[in-house]
Amino acid sequence: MKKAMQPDEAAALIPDGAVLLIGGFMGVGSPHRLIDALVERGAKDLTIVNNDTATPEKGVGKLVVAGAARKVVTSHIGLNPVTQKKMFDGALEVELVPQGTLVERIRAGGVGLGGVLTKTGLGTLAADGKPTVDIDGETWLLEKPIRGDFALLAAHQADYVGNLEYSLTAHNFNPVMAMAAGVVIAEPENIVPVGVISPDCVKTPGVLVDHLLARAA
Amino acid sequence: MKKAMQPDEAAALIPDGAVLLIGGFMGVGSPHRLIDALVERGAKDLTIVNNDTATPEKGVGKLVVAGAARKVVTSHIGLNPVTQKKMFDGALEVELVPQGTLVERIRAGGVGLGGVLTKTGLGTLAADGKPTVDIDGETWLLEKPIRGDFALLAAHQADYVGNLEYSLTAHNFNPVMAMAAGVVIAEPENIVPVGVISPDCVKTPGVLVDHLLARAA
Amino acid sequence: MDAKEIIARRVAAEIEPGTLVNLGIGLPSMVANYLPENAHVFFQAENGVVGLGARPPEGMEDPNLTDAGGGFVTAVPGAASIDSAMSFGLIRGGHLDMTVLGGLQVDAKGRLANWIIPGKMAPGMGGAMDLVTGARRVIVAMLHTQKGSPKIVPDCTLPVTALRRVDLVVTELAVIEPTDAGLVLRERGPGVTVEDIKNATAAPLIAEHVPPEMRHLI
Amino acid sequence: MDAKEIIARRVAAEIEPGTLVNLGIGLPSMVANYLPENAHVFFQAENGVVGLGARPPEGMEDPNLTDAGGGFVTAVPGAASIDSAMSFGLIRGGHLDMTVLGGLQVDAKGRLANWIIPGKMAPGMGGAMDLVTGARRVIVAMLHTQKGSPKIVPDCTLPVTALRRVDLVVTELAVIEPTDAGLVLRERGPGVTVEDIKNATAAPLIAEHVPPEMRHLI
Repeated sequence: MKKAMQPDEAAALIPDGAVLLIGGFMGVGSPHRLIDALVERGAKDLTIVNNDTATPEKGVGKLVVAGAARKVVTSHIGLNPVTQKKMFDGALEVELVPQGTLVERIRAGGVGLGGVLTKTGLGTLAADGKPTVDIDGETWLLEKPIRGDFALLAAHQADYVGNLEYSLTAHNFNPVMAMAAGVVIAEPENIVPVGVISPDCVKTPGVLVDHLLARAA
Repeated sequence: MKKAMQPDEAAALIPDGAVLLIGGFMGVGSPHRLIDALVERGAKDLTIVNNDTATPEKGVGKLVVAGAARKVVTSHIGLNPVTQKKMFDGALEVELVPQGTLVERIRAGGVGLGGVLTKTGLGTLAADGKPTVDIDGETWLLEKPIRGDFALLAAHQADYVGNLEYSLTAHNFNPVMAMAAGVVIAEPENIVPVGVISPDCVKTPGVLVDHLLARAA
Repeated sequence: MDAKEIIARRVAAEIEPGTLVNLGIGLPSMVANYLPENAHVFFQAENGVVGLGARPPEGMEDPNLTDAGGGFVTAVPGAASIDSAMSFGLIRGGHLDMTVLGGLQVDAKGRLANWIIPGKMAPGMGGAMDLVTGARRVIVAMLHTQKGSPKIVPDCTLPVTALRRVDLVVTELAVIEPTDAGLVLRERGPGVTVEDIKNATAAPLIAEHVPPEMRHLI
Repeated sequence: MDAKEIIARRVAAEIEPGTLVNLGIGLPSMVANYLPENAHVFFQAENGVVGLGARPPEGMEDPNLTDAGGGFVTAVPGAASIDSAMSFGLIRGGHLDMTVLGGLQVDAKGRLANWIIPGKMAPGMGGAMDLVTGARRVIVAMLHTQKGSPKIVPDCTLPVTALRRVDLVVTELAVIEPTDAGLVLRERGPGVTVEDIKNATAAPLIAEHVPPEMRHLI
């Protein structure tokens, strides 16, 4: 059983310089209260792994605007001009990764695989400097696993064991990131007593989750 | 929308010599009526990919006993003495694969990855003749993708789009096999009208499923 | 009919019943508006749903149900929620029958560039590299020119999205099929001559006879 | 107390509250019987559940809820269904705190053999290779000898399950910890002397002083 904590308590666990996996796609399925608490505590030098940097006013975009990030590993920054400006100014390191490769790299990190062998990116800038592997006469790009010090997840519903359910397009990277970090913090919209969620509805087993955020007041 | 078919109609689609991915773990979560129909039609020379060959009286074990299989690719044959006897007699080819590697090889086949890089099996008989890949000074075993001509799945509940739900330990290999075959045939315990299953409960999207078996009479 | 509507209507005619289709954001997403009723098509939004539906009525939006552009959508009966691993498993694994994407350039080899203008604009590839690499059929839906400059060029000067040759390019002026022999002009836009098309295209076009006007634009 | 009960009770004392544990079929599965109430341990059955519970009352079995041996089980409150990809993701990814497995042989390097006797018996490795490779802690629970022959040997003569050194070997005679220096005798079974243990063991044992009798066998 886990005791639910407040956003500022959770943000205090996360040191400057940490590598964070943060769920969400254009801010949908992102842990907004955790992000606000990180901005509030003035976090610095974070490396943020996320599908996209959303917009300046939303989701991970807020951390970029606040200057909390040293580096982002992401597939898309097109709707956040602040990310692009900081990148062109040299104030922020941006590693652009194809979306399907990004989620598989995180999965590989979480499930103990040595890398991802994909066709995606072969012959493009995304393959620059990366090794390839020939298998039975076919060439595959070898992409390396990604793990975080922390995973910050949004969930639809949790129980106090930490089991998580997700809703509709708010799943996105959350279930995969739950497997790939040293410490996993989940921000559910709702928390129910243990035993209320059917085992078949659980998408992230509670054994993967270290901390739960209390419901919004 | 798919019209549900009878087991003998489904078995008639599957030619001798086909490579079949068959869900189930010790017969739990196996498509029992499809298996019976294949035995009944006297299928031959099948290659069967499955977690285990269950027992002689159950699940995939029945196909082994009936002599329908030329080869099995599996992680465990310990509870089916017929499989072991046929293997030692040279009547059945058995490729033993570590369970976690087996499921990842099938997943790789289903999601378009070139192989699986795992530590499992390194330095054991399971690595014999297989290539390794060195990544940043660490050695990983390279295991190749597996795909089937057909996947035969058991599901808890389906709708007529082919969306599938699974129950408890009857999930096992079914959701992964659903992605890795040319033709996917699902045997659900129950079928409900389209729209009745919540999108969040679907574990296998119906677009992956080609044929549904009608409910047992 | 404006240029974008011509493109969207023509691409809609390429979509087969019973298929799984991914529409890129912007112009490609307009294609869904021109499908017949009962087209029995499932649209995938790569952010997490198979069975994307229309925009919901005002006030009935769900913040947890959006398309890949972040706009509110609905789910059709029989829809399925998918996480990003499943979503790109469908794309990379060959389960996606078709993707329709916008383009900055397409070249004589049929290669697409649509994710970066180095030093100027770097939106990132998002899912585009996986889509072009993995979808069974890739259709590029774009305006024929950008501020008068041809977007169909001998060789992409912008970084390509994938080495894979796309299957069809649909613009307001032409339907072009990249082949081993080069770019083949299959159809002309409404009221457009072959000469008009060649003048607006920087890459060589193969047009052995005068191709018909676009089909299915009613 | 018979030999297997001694082993199961001693292994139970190794299990920490709040952890995720996988018990192999046979003798290892007996360990669950000797945990204190409120041990707050989640058992994984690799066939598909986190939060394995006891055998259900007669007539209340669910054919879709079994352990890895195929026996009917229940699910504890807070349990989660997992497919095989997630199950072995947990195992290989380092999320499993402990596995308890049976053994045919353990050698002086702490390597385990438990999946095949070539030419005679080939059950297959099932999940054992993943479990020994991936679990944070690997405990071998086995009888000290097989028909009088030592199972703890200088070098495995049977094919090994993994190169990884197991963390602890618990038999009815001894608790042995494989280390860089070799096999260290940590505890003696009830009423057993160091001499008894050495006589039943083919590999060298390090026992600098007389180790205590097993703890926690109440």
